[in-house]
Amino acid sequence: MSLTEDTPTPKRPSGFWSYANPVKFLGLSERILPAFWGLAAVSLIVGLIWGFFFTPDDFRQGSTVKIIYLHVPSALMAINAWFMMLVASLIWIVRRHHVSALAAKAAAPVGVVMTLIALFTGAVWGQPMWGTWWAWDPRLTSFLILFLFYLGYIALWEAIEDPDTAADLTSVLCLVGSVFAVLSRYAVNFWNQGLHQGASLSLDKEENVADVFYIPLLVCIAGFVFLFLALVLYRTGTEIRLRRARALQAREART
Amino acid sequence: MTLTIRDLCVARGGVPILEGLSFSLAPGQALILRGPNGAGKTTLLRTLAGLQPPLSGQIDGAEEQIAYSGHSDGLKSMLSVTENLTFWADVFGQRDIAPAIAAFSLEGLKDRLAGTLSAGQKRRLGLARMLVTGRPIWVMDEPTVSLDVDAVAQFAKAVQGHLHAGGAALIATHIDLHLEADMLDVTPYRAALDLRAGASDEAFL
Amino acid sequence: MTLTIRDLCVARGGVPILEGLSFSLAPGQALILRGPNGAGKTTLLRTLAGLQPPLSGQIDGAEEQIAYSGHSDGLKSMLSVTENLTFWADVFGQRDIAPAIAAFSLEGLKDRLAGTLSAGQKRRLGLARMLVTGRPIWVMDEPTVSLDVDAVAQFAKAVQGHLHAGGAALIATHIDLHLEADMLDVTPYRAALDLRAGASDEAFL
Amino acid sequence: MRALLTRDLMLAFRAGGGFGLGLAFFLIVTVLVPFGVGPNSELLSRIAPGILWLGALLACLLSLDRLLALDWEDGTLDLLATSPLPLEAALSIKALAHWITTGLPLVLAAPVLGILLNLPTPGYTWLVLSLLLGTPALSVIGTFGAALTVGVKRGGLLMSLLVLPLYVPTLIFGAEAARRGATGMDTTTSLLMLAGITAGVIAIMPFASAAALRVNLR
Amino acid sequence: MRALLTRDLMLAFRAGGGFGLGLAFFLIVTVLVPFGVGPNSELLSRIAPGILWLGALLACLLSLDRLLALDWEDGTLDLLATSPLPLEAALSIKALAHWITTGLPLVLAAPVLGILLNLPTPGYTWLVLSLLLGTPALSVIGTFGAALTVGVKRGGLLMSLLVLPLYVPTLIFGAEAARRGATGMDTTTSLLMLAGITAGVIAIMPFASAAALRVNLR
Amino acid sequence: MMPDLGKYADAVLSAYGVSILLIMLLVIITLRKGRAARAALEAVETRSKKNG
Ligand code: HEM
Ligand SMILES: Nc1ncnc2c1ncn2[C@@H]1O[C@H](COP(=O)(O)OP(=O)(O)OP(=O)(O)O)[C@@H](O)[C@H]1O
Ligand SMILES: Nc1ncnc2c1ncn2[C@@H]1O[C@H](COP(=O)(O)OP(=O)(O)OP(=O)(O)O)[C@@H](O)[C@H]1O
Ligand SMILES: [Mg+2]
Ligand SMILES: [Mg+2]
Repeated sequence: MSLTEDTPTPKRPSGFWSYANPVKFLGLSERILPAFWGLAAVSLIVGLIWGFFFTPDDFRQGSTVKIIYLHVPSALMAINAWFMMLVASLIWIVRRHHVSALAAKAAAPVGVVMTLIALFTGAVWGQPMWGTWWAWDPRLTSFLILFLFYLGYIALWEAIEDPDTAADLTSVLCLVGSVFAVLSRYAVNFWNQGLHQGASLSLDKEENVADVFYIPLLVCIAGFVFLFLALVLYRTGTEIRLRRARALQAREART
Repeated sequence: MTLTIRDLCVARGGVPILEGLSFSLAPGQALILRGPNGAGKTTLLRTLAGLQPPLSGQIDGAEEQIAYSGHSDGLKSMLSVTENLTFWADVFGQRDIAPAIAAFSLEGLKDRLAGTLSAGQKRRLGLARMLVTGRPIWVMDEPTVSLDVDAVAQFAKAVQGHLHAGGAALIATHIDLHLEADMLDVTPYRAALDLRAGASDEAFL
Repeated sequence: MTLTIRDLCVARGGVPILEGLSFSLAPGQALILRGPNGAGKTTLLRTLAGLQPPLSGQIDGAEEQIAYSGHSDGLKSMLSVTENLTFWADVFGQRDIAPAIAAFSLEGLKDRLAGTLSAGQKRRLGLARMLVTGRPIWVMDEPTVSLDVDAVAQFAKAVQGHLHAGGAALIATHIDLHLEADMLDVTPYRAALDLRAGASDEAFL
Repeated sequence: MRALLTRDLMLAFRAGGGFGLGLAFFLIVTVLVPFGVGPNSELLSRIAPGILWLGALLACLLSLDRLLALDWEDGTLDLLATSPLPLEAALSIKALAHWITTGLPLVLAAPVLGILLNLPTPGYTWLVLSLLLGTPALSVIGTFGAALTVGVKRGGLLMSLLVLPLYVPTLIFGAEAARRGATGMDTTTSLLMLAGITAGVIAIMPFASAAALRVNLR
Repeated sequence: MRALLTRDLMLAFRAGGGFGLGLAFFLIVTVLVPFGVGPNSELLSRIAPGILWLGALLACLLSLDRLLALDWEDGTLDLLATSPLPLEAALSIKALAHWITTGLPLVLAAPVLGILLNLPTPGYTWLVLSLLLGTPALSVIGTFGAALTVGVKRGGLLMSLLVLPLYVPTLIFGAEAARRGATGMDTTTSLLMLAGITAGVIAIMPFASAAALRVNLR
Repeated sequence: MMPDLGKYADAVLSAYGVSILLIMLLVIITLRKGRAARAALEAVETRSKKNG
């Protein structure tokens, strides 16, 4: 990695924002990535094996409860990924840090895959539970809409060539899209009352699932969080390298 | 109102193209921009017109003063010549389009749809648009493309008239317009390769 | 193969524009079309290229012989310079694009997307396309639009080379190309207003 | 401002300007539905309000394509951006022109097409009312989509992809109102929500659209 | 010939080239239908085959827009028409490229979207089969529409208008096959008719398209 | 070893299978793209250093 050698250090902010410098960010991510990959692997393997092999069947749902170890973490991450993109977009709009825009770009495909997993596991779970793969329940429906927002966001990134223009436009889309996603959620609720589970992870003990399911679920959630962080960090690094190669090439082309 | 540019650096596609440009353009003055293909004339003119932000440097006296004409003319092929001109006059708060029609001898084409004009006739209409803006500073990118010799002379006369009336003009062109004007060759201002300040790619270099 | 035009009448939008044109273009010969804006040069060239039928008259020796270049260049902005040229070479059954690249000094721009080129660079690429067609007769409509002085010289050289190799060229232009070529001013051939024969409106007159 | 509105309307009415095409598309979609789902009239009348709303939405969407792209291609937008008119105002006017040439005709045509799909009698008023309240939102949101994708050549399909999810709340409340109206249920809440969305969107979206367009002009 | 096909596919896959957008549109139309007609799953499953066919047809239709218009605008068509490649062949290849980038993905995605609309289980095979037989006809007919309207600026909507009626027979037999399949009835006749239409159209349409294009280039 | 999944075996196994497959795909694609980017950057860097 020869990134650091030929780069002068002009006025750079210190503290948290200093990591908005791509080069410094690459250095940092290079250092902490192995830890994230490791944590993700360990907690995913432990959590999924624990959940799959060593938890009892639910008295009502039978062995299908095991799906919860994939379904809930992926659903959580799907929403949080969009939230992260929103924050990153805001940072780009306000402070114009390239890393932030690229992180948003890097997170979107991860978010889509998480959404897909949530949708798929949900559908597979729905078949035995509700007797149908798909129902137009508000939760499911708003998830589908979220999926569409992801698709549009990614398509817009892909369609625009100039990286800064693309960053600006996708950020605006992300902001507007978030407002409409919330709006859709309310609209959908009004439109159809649902079949889906209520919040079961709340701290309210009455509502909560039994501990036997709860603890491995937490481990799985941690695994998905670390996986998400590792993937996003790594992909952001990839985007930074591509941008740098592009910049160098453009410079070359002008000689 | 004088247009003053100080130490300007402009970029396209995130790459700095021209740097260290400083000049000023006083009322009554015309400035011809020269430079080989790809030198960055278009990029500079678009920046001055406010269509893209400069990388660094200052532009004073441009706000609401500039009428811009680019590679394309902004004509609607389904509107007639008069309708096209009237629209732009209205947008810029002007009324009278007759002088513009006369200046580029469009009288005979007045009621023709813009889409049926030949390349040079279209261009003449595009240039006539500058006259109905009422703006003092004309910024024009290769205005004489497709024009024949007579039309080029007409154009030179229109510019001259604009200058006499206290206007100013900044024109990028490859041909000789036979105008009394200062010349600015942008070639020497080509951005140095290691220039970093402010470029959007800079952070990655 | 000589291109021979006899008593040609061309029309646009149903209106006859030029009539009574006769000329021929032998291998090794270049012919420059002149005429003020709106004279009908574009209409004539498109007719010769087979893009529109003539109203009357004969065109011999044009079939599959003509490479046409019009006001727009047929470039894809999302393909690189090489990819654009390779595509046209393939379509015309040619292989080697290197001479075309060299003739218009596009080496440095080879891998750039065509969309990011400046106006003049795009035009150079459009002209390079003529070299990969392998066709003997070049029919070009204002080829030097947006080109700087060097590029115009390059273009003249390319045409000269083409002529020496037994090709022919028919070029409409408003500027002086410094080519040894015959000149044809189309102004005298302007269709008389009462000309009727063959126009698509004729039946109603 | 007036100049821009009259020009846009004039262009729409000229040959090839696209006035009435949205309408025709609406008609054709409505006509194709029975070919798709079969000619069962009880079934058709049940899905009629929803299909009519969907058809109107799609017709609106398709005509967005020419809202800005034409002006972009011939350089008009560059020139407008350097004119004294604020871009927000210009875009609002363009949205208004779009609504007049597309949305309004759809509203007026909907009852006629309702007959083709056996829309139940009480449904007509509510269908028209909900479309009248909802279509302006479709135009304004669509302008945003057009501003986002104006730099992309033939961005039509991309724009549809971006705009359709944004249309969801409007569609839900609009179609709900029409459906409830057709079955004789209370429509107040859905109509209020619909009006709220339209008002909010008209107030705020032009700023987002102008921001996106400025970026694209850069 | 190969050069044209690879170029078209390459362009489709490049950024902004529009690959996958037809698919996305298909998805979105399918998703919007329940918002329009309501979440009743029994109702949805009855209209599912028809809606899916309609959605595929519309997605196909929308992507036709870029089939020729882009090449027209930048002058490629002028140059292609003066090249050694016969226009008929060029247009057939363009239709093929369109089918590969649009029709085929639609066929593959249809079963997944069937789930969203509760398509009855026996319906899946027949839906896919009928789409596989029918979509090539859609591309070829669409090419004709594109050739007819290529001179019209933003002819997208006009083209839809011209093409939709031409799509009716394909839609009728295709949706009929899918519907009969879903309800367990015999599908042979409709599938045969569909195949007949496709074969006929592939054989004849390119000549009509080339003729139309020649007129437009004039 | 294998837990008895009863009549829901299909559902549970396919959920696990597809999810793990999707995650693997995502990780693999991410890593491959990352490698390619690294290589491309390295190539450009060495070239630009050579040319000064
Ligand atoms: C395609 C179908 C489905 C989708 C898209 C889906 C989506 C979601 C979403 C978005 C969440 C919320 C995560 C959060 O915000 O915390 C969630 C949680 C959950 N889902 Fe599903 N779901 C589906 C089907 C099912 C089925 C069939 C079941 C079981 C019968 C189920 C059981 C649960 C449970 C137990 C939770 C945890 C609730 C909580 O802690 O908030 N889901 N699902
Ligand atoms: N539909 C139409 N109806 C009437 N006249 C038309 C129509 N279309 C074009 N013309 C006229 O035909 C003439 C020939 O146009 P053409 O484009 O051939 O001119 P040209 O010699 O190429 O001019 P330029 O040098 O400006 O490119 C022009 O005067 C034009 O105004
Ligand atoms: N996205 C991009 N990446 C790198 N370079 C670019 C990009 N876009 C444009 N350029 C380059 O920027 C330079 C300036 O272009 P510009 O259009 O300003 O030139 P110009 O002086 O107007 O030339 P012409 O006389 O040919 O019109 C050109 O060399 C062009 O190749
Ligand atoms: Mg230029
Ligand atoms: Mg011409």
